[in-house]
Amino acid sequence: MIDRSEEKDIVVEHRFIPRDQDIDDEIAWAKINTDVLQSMERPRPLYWVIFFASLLLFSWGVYCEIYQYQNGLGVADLNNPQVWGLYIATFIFWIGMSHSGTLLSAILLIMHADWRKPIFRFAEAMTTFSLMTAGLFVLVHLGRVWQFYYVVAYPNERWVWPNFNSPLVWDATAIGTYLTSSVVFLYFGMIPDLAICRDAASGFRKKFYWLLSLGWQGTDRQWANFRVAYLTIACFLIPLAVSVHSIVATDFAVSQQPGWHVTSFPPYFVAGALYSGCAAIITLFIILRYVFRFEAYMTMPILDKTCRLTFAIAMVWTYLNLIEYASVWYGNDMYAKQALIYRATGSYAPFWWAMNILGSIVPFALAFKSLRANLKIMMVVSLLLNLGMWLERFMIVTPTFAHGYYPWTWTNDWWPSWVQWGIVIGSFGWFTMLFMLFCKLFPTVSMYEVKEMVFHRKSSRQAKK
Amino acid sequence: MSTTAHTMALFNDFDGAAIALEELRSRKIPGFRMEDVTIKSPIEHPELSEMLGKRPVYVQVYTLVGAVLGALVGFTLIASAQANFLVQIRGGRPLVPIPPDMVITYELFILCGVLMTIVGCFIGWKLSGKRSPLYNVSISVDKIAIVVKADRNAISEINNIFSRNHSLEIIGE
Amino acid sequence: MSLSNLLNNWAALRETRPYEDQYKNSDYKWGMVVDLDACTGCNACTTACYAENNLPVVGKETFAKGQVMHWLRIERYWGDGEQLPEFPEQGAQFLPMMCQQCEAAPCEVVCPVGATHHTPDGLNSQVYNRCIGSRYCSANCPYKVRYFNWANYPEKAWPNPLEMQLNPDVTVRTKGVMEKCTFCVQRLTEAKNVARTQGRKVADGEVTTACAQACPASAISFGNLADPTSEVAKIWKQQQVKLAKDHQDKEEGARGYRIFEELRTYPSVLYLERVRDNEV
Amino acid sequence: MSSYSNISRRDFLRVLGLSGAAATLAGCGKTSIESGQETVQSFVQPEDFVVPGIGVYYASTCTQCVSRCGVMGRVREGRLLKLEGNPQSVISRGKICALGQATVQAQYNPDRITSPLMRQGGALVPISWEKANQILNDQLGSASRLSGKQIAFLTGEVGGHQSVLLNNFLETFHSNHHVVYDPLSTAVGRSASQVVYGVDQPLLEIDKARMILSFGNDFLGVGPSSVHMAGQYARFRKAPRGVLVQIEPRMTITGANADHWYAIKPGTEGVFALGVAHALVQHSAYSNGVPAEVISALKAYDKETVSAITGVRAETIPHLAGMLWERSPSLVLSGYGAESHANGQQNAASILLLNLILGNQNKTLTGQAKQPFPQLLPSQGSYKAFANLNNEMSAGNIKALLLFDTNPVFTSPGFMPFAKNLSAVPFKVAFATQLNETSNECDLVLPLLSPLEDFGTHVASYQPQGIELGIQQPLMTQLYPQTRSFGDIMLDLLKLRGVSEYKNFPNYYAYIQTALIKSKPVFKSGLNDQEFWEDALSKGSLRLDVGPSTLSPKPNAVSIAKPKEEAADLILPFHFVPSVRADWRDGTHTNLPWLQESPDTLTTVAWDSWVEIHPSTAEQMQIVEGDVLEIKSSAGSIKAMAYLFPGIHPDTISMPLGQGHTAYGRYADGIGVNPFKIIAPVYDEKTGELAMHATRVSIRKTGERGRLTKDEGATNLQQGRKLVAMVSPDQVNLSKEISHVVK
Repeated sequence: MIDRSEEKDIVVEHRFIPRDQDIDDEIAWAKINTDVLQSMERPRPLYWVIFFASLLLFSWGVYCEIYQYQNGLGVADLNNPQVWGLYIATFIFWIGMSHSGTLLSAILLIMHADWRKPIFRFAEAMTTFSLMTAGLFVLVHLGRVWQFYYVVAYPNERWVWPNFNSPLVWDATAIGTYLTSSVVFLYFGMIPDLAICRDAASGFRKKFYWLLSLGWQGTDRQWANFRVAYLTIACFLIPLAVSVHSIVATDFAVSQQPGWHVTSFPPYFVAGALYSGCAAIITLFIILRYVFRFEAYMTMPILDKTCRLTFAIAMVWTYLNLIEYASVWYGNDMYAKQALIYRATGSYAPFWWAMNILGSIVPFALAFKSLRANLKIMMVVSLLLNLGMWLERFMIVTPTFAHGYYPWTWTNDWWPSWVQWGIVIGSFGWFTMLFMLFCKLFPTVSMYEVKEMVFHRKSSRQAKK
Repeated sequence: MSTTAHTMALFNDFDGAAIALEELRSRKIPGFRMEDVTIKSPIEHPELSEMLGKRPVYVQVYTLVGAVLGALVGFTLIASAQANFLVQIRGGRPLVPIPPDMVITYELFILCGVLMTIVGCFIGWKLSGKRSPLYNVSISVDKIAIVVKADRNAISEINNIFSRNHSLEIIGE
Repeated sequence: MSLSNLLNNWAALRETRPYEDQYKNSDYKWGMVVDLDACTGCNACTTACYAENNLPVVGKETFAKGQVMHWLRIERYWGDGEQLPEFPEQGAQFLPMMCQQCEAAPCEVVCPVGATHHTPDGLNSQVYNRCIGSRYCSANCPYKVRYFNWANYPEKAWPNPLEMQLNPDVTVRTKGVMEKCTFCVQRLTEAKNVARTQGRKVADGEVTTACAQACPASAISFGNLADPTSEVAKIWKQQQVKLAKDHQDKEEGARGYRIFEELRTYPSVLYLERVRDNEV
Repeated sequence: MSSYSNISRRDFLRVLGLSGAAATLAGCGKTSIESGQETVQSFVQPEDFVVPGIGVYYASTCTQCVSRCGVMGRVREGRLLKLEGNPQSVISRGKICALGQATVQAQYNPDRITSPLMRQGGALVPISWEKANQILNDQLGSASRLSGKQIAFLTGEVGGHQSVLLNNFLETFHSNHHVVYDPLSTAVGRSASQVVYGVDQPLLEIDKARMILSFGNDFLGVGPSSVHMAGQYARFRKAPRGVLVQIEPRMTITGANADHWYAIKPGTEGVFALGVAHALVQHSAYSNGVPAEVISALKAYDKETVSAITGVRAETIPHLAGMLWERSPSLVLSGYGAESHANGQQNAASILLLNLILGNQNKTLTGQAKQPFPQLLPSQGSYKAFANLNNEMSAGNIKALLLFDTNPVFTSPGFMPFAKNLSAVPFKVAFATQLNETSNECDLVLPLLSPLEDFGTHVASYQPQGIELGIQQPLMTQLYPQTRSFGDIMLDLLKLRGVSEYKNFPNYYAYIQTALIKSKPVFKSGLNDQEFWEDALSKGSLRLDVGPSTLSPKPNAVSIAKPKEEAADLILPFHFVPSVRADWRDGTHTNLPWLQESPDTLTTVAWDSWVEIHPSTAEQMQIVEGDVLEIKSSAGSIKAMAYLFPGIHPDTISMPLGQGHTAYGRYADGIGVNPFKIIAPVYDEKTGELAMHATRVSIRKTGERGRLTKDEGATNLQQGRKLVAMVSPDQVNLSKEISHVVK
């Protein structure tokens, strides 16, 4: 859909940048604007391939959901005791995915690690959209989805309220809060850039950006308030993110099921969340870098840092994972122990071993500089890591149900139906679709922050001289 | 017609703007007050804004109020809702259980905190207030602007100062 | 006014259950005794349950998927260990398993909408209209005795004129809600109403569940634990099992026990151990 | 029993089916049809005593099996909702089995026939009753020339006034050709107990026994009165607790409840019994009273020989003998399993001999009360009579065949060409509530009321306590106007035959009402006729409290042959033991959804047929659950999925009877396979009955594998949980316990 003539006037200049340098600080502010704005105008053809592919997957998911809605959850081949299947597993997966954005953005912001600046915007977008996807699964898994609003504490004449004891209600609150806050955070941090878009755009898009940029003129008062507010929200987001996934963890840790009733679940979940999130960031980093020609901003040194961060988190997760096994093993609770042994040796053992290998062994690839420098390898590795993380969630849900307290309902050969797979695949389509739309509509690289980055680095370099 | 007028000068970099500001402050021009100076810049530059004197930010206050209220109101609402729900024992737990309510209270604490922060910031921006017409798209690219509000008769002198400090462009009303 | 209510009844709102003599002053606390020594595994109780509670017949395919709806199932075990004996020389071990109506029910805590909760007469009730089908209760039930409507069963289960058999006192459940054994609550309610109109309490043996009524070996007995003179109350007492205890200190010779007592669910169903002569 | 010789048709009392104690009656009572029909509600104008929203209970009698339990139906707004046991019946004692409860689904079955059907061009088409009656008149009316053996009535074990009318109808053709076919007939057992005790079916006082030694007797499952016996069993288990030992090749429900269960080679039960007898008569306490020749004959049955033949450990024999010694009175039972072999009667007799040696007669084993209504007793089925009929048919001697309450095309063994012979019969009438494999082949199908819409009288062949004459009354108005009572149709047929005595009876209801009121003196009732009748209706039964009669056994009637080991069969290495599910029986009830959906309690399989095979055998043959096996006998072969079942002798495989229907409605068709079709032609030497458990088969893995529809999960063990705890009697104090068993 893009013809060659247009291709020509996009030039990605290749000049020498010291390897240790996150970004070329000689880059002109004007160029930053043009590069980023152009990315919204004309991405590479691959963009459209990805977009329509994801649209296709999404529509397949929608079909499956409609089918399930009509015929009841039976078509998902769920049963007693396999009541949740892939839905809840994938729900946790997406919730986990959503944590990295906050991590990169908020924590690194507070730590003044400015290499975050070129990449935090899409990370935050990822947070928002994966949360939306996770929300879908809450609905999809309901038997009477048309009655979902019963979970909301809305005033009603009969004084009927949700059951605030239920972790699911905690979930609803936490996810609601997290979604709101991260949307606010994403949008708020984007206002100065929206002003840039406004100034550059014309026609109805100008109106659109004019509305969103809330009359931003970059005055000193605006900047001052902006800085404080942004920092404050960041401070809120960190504990919030932690709370969200520990609450999701309580869905399981609070229940009676052997294999779920584990004290170390909340930290374990949080670590897993950050882990899968970072892996996803690497994936998207590589994709965006190519699709939007961001070689000058999403540079290898930044990728390198991200990978190192991921490796660190992977090790934390591995540790907590082992701790969980150990505590179950030495806890000497017969039921939990049986469940653990079943996971390692039972009919789902292959997935269990795959999960451990992908989650704890494969990340060592991130420990080698040479490998970190290779985009293709990093792409594969990051995808593998996320596969591992998805398997982790699968292991948490399915084998536990298969081997609970009650032997009569033990099941060895349970397997989800095509409907479940369809909806899971559809969710990936939905996520990618939203994300790609976002990239087209909004600046994926934060222009003003990159300007700051360049500015400060340059001045500090001159100061050194 | 009003006695005051606005003028805006564009500068290439912060240093130029800084010198100009310095001169504005040193030269005691009648009908001109430093408080009326506004800087418009593509990125934030704290040092520069300091030259304009203290301009306090009240966002944190809103945050504090929001967070505290969120927590208190949150807990009260939940607890009284539970107390009012047709008395239903669940799993032998108390009708008003503390730990679960704490979880939700915590979330509301954060939610209201965040929202009030935004509100505070918007108020700080005097949102929906009139924006000054003196603006140039190049500000969002790489130029720094100094906007001054002063008596009409002071304007010409101020403009001189700007031009002397080789500002790229001076825009009046 | 909510706030005042909260403050005035704080103590009551903080009460934790179960506790000793919890039902001392209440009229009813329904309980059950299943004598596994008498149970012959004849399926009469399960069929009675189907007839009384409008349980749908799901058919072969759905049954194969594990989506069968028997509120009361007869389990058959060949041994208590992890090894199958060459011959089951002491016969099979049958276990009629239905909702245990736990006093501290794991299912009640986790339901997001409060569709399942505890009634004053000690039943674990399920409000179909309120249920949104999150199935968390089933996930958290150690006995796995909650059954979910995986499809719109009524559509196929009762082709005309079979639907004429449906018990008008019991709802026919729709797609997407959770259901389970109710101790035949419709019978209990009717009996209580009759008794109330006559200004008395329900007498022992006046009302019983469908399974208990059918059981040819009278292995199941049902009654009011709050009434110390009732048969079940006597059996519980004689078997030295206390409702509010998670560990029973009983002397030699009593064979009453509750399943998964250590999980502190405090079930209302008392099982009597199966007696088998080893010296044979 | 079906013979009905030298009846003088002018004997009015006989017409009413009253004889014996009731034979000396006179006078005539007025009949009030209305009064009887008040027990039926209509939707339109509920009777005064019908309170909408309140369930009303009416007593009746269950007709699902031969037990004839008293039941109550819960009726609301004219709809029958549920059946419960009738506490006023000593047979059911207020209890009811799964099969009984499922009668409701026979009543509301969507596959019931709602009008007469006639064969036209191969297919059955609905016709009016006028047409049907005309056909009947043409074929069986007074003009009909049929006589004697040319007409035959093939039924199940019908009893009460139905059989009276039926036989009186045949009588009008000078025929007594009423053939009763019960594929699971207990004829062998009856004959054996005739030999030993001189009675068909002695009374079992299970609760009085301190030890029961049962050779494949499934009294908790398909016993003569299983609901009653389950109650007795419960009392038997209370202090002083009795011990149940079950010896059988394939575990029955009863075996599953035994204190000890022994797997034995099929057909060698008698040998084992004689082994025990041999061990017992060593002691003088038991030897006296036993004829010398018996004792000498027993000598051959030393425990080693017996163990070699039966495959049960030798030391078991003295051990059991010792226990029987200690725990007196005991009760030794022979069961269907032991009796269904070439040496069936021999087996049964040898087993019953143990009772004589142990002196159990008139303690735990007594005779039934004297029966004042012998004519109302259900006529007992026998395979031999059925086989003779089949021969007559193939010889073309049968011109008209009437079928009621039986499905021979489905239940006849595969080697017997019954279906073919049936199609050759010129006129075939089926009385049925629902089409089945047999009625499908008939020329005329007459739609019957369901048992819950009909009147009837029943005298169970097994009377656990005194005499109970069960009264069956409609529990609701008939669903389909075109359906009719079997009794009514028989009356019409008798009128067609121009039998004058029946003119006074407008319908079957009036007939049995008169008959029962006439029998009033037998029950020594002080009520007037009307009260007596309504009292009977409301109670659901007429009771006569007479004690059991004493048994006078004849020990020397038992002939004891030399023990011989049967040769191994290399081509057909396995014994084939078809199992009978208490709620399916011979397959008459597999059309009821509840019974299909309720898993078999021993295997937990539902909606299917399966092959039970011992895990060790399966291991040798590398068979796993779900493997489709081909079971091949000399008579045919069938395919079904394997289920590894520890409760079976390793040389034996078993399949449930009742599945494999092809024309029995939506719930039965296409489910499983029909093992009747591979039963080999082996007969009991003494009685000539078909030996159902004597078939030898081979197994072949077809290579296909499926997934059994079953309730149990990945394990059938408790995995260390305390679910069903087992204790030995010395660990518990039963005497202190509060027992709540209904007495």
